[in-house]
Order: sequence, then structure tokens, then C-alpha cells
Amino acid sequence: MDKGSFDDAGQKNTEVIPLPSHALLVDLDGYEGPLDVLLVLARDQKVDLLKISILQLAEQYLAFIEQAHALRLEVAADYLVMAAWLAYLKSRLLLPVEDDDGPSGEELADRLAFLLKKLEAMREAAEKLMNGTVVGRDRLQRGRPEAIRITRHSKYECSLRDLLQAYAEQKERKGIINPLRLMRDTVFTVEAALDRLEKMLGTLPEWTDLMAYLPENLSDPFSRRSAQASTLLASLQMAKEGQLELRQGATFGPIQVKKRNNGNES
Amino acid sequence: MSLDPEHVRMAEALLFASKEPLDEAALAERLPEGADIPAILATIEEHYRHKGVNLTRLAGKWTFLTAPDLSWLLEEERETTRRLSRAALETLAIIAYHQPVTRAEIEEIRGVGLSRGTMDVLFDAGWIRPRGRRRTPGRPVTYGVTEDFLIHFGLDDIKDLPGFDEMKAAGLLNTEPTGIFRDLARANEEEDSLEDPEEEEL
Amino acid sequence: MSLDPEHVRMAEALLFASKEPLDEAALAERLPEGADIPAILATIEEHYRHKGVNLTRLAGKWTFLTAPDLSWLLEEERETTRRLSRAALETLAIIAYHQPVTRAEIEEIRGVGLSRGTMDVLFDAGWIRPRGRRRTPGRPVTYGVTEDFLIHFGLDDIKDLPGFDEMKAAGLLNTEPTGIFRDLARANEEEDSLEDPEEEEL
Repeated sequence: MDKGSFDDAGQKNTEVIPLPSHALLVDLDGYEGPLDVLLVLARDQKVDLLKISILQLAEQYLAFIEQAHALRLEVAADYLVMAAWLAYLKSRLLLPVEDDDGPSGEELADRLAFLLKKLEAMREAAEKLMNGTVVGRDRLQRGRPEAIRITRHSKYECSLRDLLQAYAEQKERKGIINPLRLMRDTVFTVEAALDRLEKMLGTLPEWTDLMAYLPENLSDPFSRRSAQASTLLASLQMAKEGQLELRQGATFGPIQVKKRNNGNES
Repeated sequence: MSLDPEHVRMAEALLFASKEPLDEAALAERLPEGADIPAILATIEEHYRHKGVNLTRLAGKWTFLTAPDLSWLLEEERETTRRLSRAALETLAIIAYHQPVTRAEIEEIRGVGLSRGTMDVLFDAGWIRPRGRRRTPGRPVTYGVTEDFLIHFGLDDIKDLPGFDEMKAAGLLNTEPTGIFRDLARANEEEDSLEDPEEEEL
Repeated sequence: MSLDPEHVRMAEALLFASKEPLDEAALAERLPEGADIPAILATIEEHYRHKGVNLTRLAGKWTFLTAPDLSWLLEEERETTRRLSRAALETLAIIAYHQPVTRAEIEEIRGVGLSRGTMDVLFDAGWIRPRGRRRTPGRPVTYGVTEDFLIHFGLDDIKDLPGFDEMKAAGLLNTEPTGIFRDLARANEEEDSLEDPEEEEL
């Protein structure tokens, strides 16, 4: 996983301090794979990566792996594969070429140097990107955009059959279920809760406990429960309409509401 | 005193990027010391006066807003096709068959309270309208259907709404008769003379 | 041809009102027919060039942004930028400069396997997208950056990436495998595909 985290602007990224090789061992986990180690080692040579001594680099890397072993650090497989490959490259570079199959040691060394150059280029590019102009950080967009107001004309689909069927079914259902009689005086209706929430919402800009929106003069427990239920329903309705946001930290925890900034409604 | 054009630029950027309108104190705090805020604002205000956006003062704070004569540019009309909810459908049917009918009567018939959205949807669709007030205590508003309703459902007159037997004969309904439609048809005929004597216009 | 100043006002209003960049087609759609959009944009661009806000072209679209030299002033309005891990940032750069690029090619350049989270973070930010499939055995998915990426990093086009032309000229942006560490790459791929069986899906 990625251990070396950037600061937000990514400045940290480039400060690849040319560490003496023993220091590398302290934090093997901080490296992004064997190429990363090679790149850091290569920068020690302080020349253009294309002119680097790959032989020297290979020796440094092998020493690095050896030391890791000596310190009984766990070395991931890909680091070892790289060590094996570099050992092979080293032998190809040192021994006279006897056969002509495959690329020569020099060719392989050039390719490795090029690969390092590529990685370095990408690393620098990443840094330049983060240090460049970032919209939202260095150049800002309009803070209060005026959204295009969409007037929706809803066209409702409904056939006469739908209408009549609904009526008939409703009548039938009602025949079974006793009409619900609401105790009008004590019930705090959803409409009333909606009105109240809408009026009060603008005055409380931050997250506020939903229960703060209940009417104050509720004496009996029934009215209070009715008001709680209606206010919750009203808040759900308004959240659905995008007028407010709801949150609840934990099960049975307090429900909080906040007016929604419908700034960039599209 | 001459204005530093850099101050004007800064104020412009701040007013543009700020999420809220800014008052003079907020600007003064962000601009270099000694910046003549009122003069800066006056300059910007004048500069943008004839542009597509204007610097506008709202509740003592300043913000850029689209020029009022161009606000139509930011309006878009869209048509969406929607289905009516079951509650809306039932409510519409009740209004059609029982009109003029009050909200309380609709609730009574349906046996549940009417949520505000239900009536809104029907108004939005252009299918119902307030018709007058019932001459009873509280003088509640009565509702009826509109001409658009008749047009949409292909009816010449509200009396053309089919009764139960006709619907059943036409295979429109598979519910068993409960008698209500017969009563209803009769009730409609008796009460629903178009200009209801009980009504007064809104 | 002389420009209608009203057209300029309208474009100004639209560009100011929208937070998202608008393309010329979107402007043309809202302006009266025959409005010379490129000329209007050129006029506005020039007019605002030295102001606190400038008209800027990002990802081929137009938007007003605060002037780059005023960045210091806008501390408070700044949005919190996403913290990217080093792996994610490098991967993003590789995708941006090499697109379309396959996962294996990214791994080859970095010399290390890509953990699943890295790509996820970039997808999550809305900065990368699958672009298609490479016509090579296995038909691997290729990735590229999104319009949001260009907008976020203030670029009009991928060619505006810092050092793009030089790198391209130096051959640093070729994705052909170098042919070395084939074992290494294979080791990584195998490892990766184990934890990541559905990677091939688009």
C-alpha cells in the first residue's frame, strides 16, 4: 500500500534527499518498489539519468538488498527479482559478450536508464501538476453561482381508467377499514410542521437538532409526540425536495437538519 | 484621492469568489490597509452597471448578480412526464365525482389526511381549481375539476364521467359493486348543477 | 462585422452565472441566432484580461476564474483539495501524459504493481475514466483523464500539461514495453490479478 503520503500541495514529493545508502534501510516501506529505490540511488550520482553508470547503480542496489538481509528486514519479492536481474545485468556488463542472442549488456543498461528517466519525468510532472495552477485552490470559480432556474412543466400521465379504478378501489378499501378520526385539536399536522420548518429553517444555518423546531407550547405528551412525528415527516419531505439536509450520527441518536444551499442546482 | 487599480482588482476577485455577499468591513479586512473601500465599490459598481452582471447591494452587503433584464437567460423550461401517485389519483377521482368538495370532505372520504403535496400535484397538472366557499362554519374552500381535466379525459361535461355499471360493462373495472357508484351517480345529478347555489365565487 | 453589445452582455451573464465552464455550443444555444460566439468570447476575454477575474478556457470550455496573481488573497474561499498519496499522484500523471494507457503499462513505468485503492481514489475524484480497450492480446482496458481533471488542473488541453511537448519529443511518453524486467512485470501482474479479478470489466 501507499505509505509515503503527500502534503496536499505535494511539495514533499520532490524532496528526495540523496540519502547515504545505509539510511535507505531504515525505511524500506517508504519506497514505491525497486525502481523507486533505483531512482533514489541514481540521483546520488548527480548526472543526467541517461548518462548514469548503471554498473555502479547495480552494485549499490545489490549492496542495499544485502544490507536489508543482514538486518533481517523482510524484502518483498519484486525487490529480489530486481536484484537478480541487476546481478545478471552486471555480469553481462562485465563479461565479454560470447553469444549474440538477446540484447547486449549495454543495451539493457540503456533501457534501464531510460526507464528511470521516464519515471523521474513522471514524478516531476506530478509535482508540477500539484504545484501548478489548481482551480479551487489557486484560481477560484464563482463563489455564488446563479444556477439556471429550471421551470418544470410536468405533464401527468393518467387515463380515465386509472382514475376510475383508483376511485373504485379506494371506495372498496374504505368499506373494510374504519375511517380514521383525527383528534384535530391535539394533532400537530404535517402541513403545520412543514410551514413551521420552512419558516424557521433560514434562521438556523448550522446543523440543528430537529427537535429544536418543535412548537414550544406543547404540554401534553400526545401533542408532543404528534409534533415530533409530523416534524420528522415534514423534514423528510423537505429533504426529498432538496430544501434541507438530514443527518443522524447513530441509531436512535438525535436527528439534525440543515438548510441546503441550492446554489448549483442544475 | 486616486484609487489603486490593484485594490479594485482585489475587490473584484473577492466579490466574485466569495460564497456570500461581502460587507465593507469584510472587504476592508482582506484588502491592504488604507484601501478606500467605498470608492472601490463605487468604481466597480459603475464599471459593471451596464454589463451582463452588476455589482448589487443586498442587505448592506455587496455581490455580483446577473443584470435583472437578463435573468430570463437563466430560465429554462422543461417538460417531464410523470405518473400520478395513488393518493393523487384517488383525490382527483373524489374531486371529480363529488365536486364541489372541501378538503375535509376529501379526507373524510379517503379516511386519511391529505398531504399538501397531493393537492399541489393536481393543481400543477392543471386539473383542479378552487370553486368557492361552502357556507358552513369556517367557510372552507371547495374544489372542482377544470376544463383541462375534461379535455385531458375527453369529457364534454363532468356528467359524462361514467358510472359504475357502465364502466363494468365496458370491462374497465373488475371490482365487485359496492353500491356506491349508483348512489354517487344519483348524488351528482341532484347536486351538481353547474352553478351550485350553495357556492359563492372566490 | 461589428458585435452586438447585447450579445456580449448575455454571454457575460451566462458565463458569470455558471460555476461550470460552458462550451461554445451551450452559449450559442442560449444566445440569439447568428450571434458570433467566438468573437464575443474574444471580446470578453480581452476585456477581462487585466481584471480581478479573467475569462479562461479550460478543457475547451469557457469560465471566469480569479486572476492567478491574486491567489494569496483568497485563502478563505479556497476549497479543500484532495490529499493524494504519492502512488495515486504518480499514477495520475502517468495516465495524463500517456493516455490511453493500460494498467500494465502504468505498472511498467512505475516498476511496481498498482494496488486497487490507487485507481479507486482517482476514479473517485472523477479524474480518470476507462477509454476503451487496447487491440492487443487480452484486450486490456485503457485509461485516460476526464474533463474534470483538465478543469481542476487549469488545463485547456492535454497538450498543455507541463513539459508535454518536450517529453513527447524525447520519446519519454512511448508506452512500448522496454522488454526488460519481463519477469518483474509478470510477477506483479499475477499478484495483482489475484486480488483483483474483475479488473477487465469496463
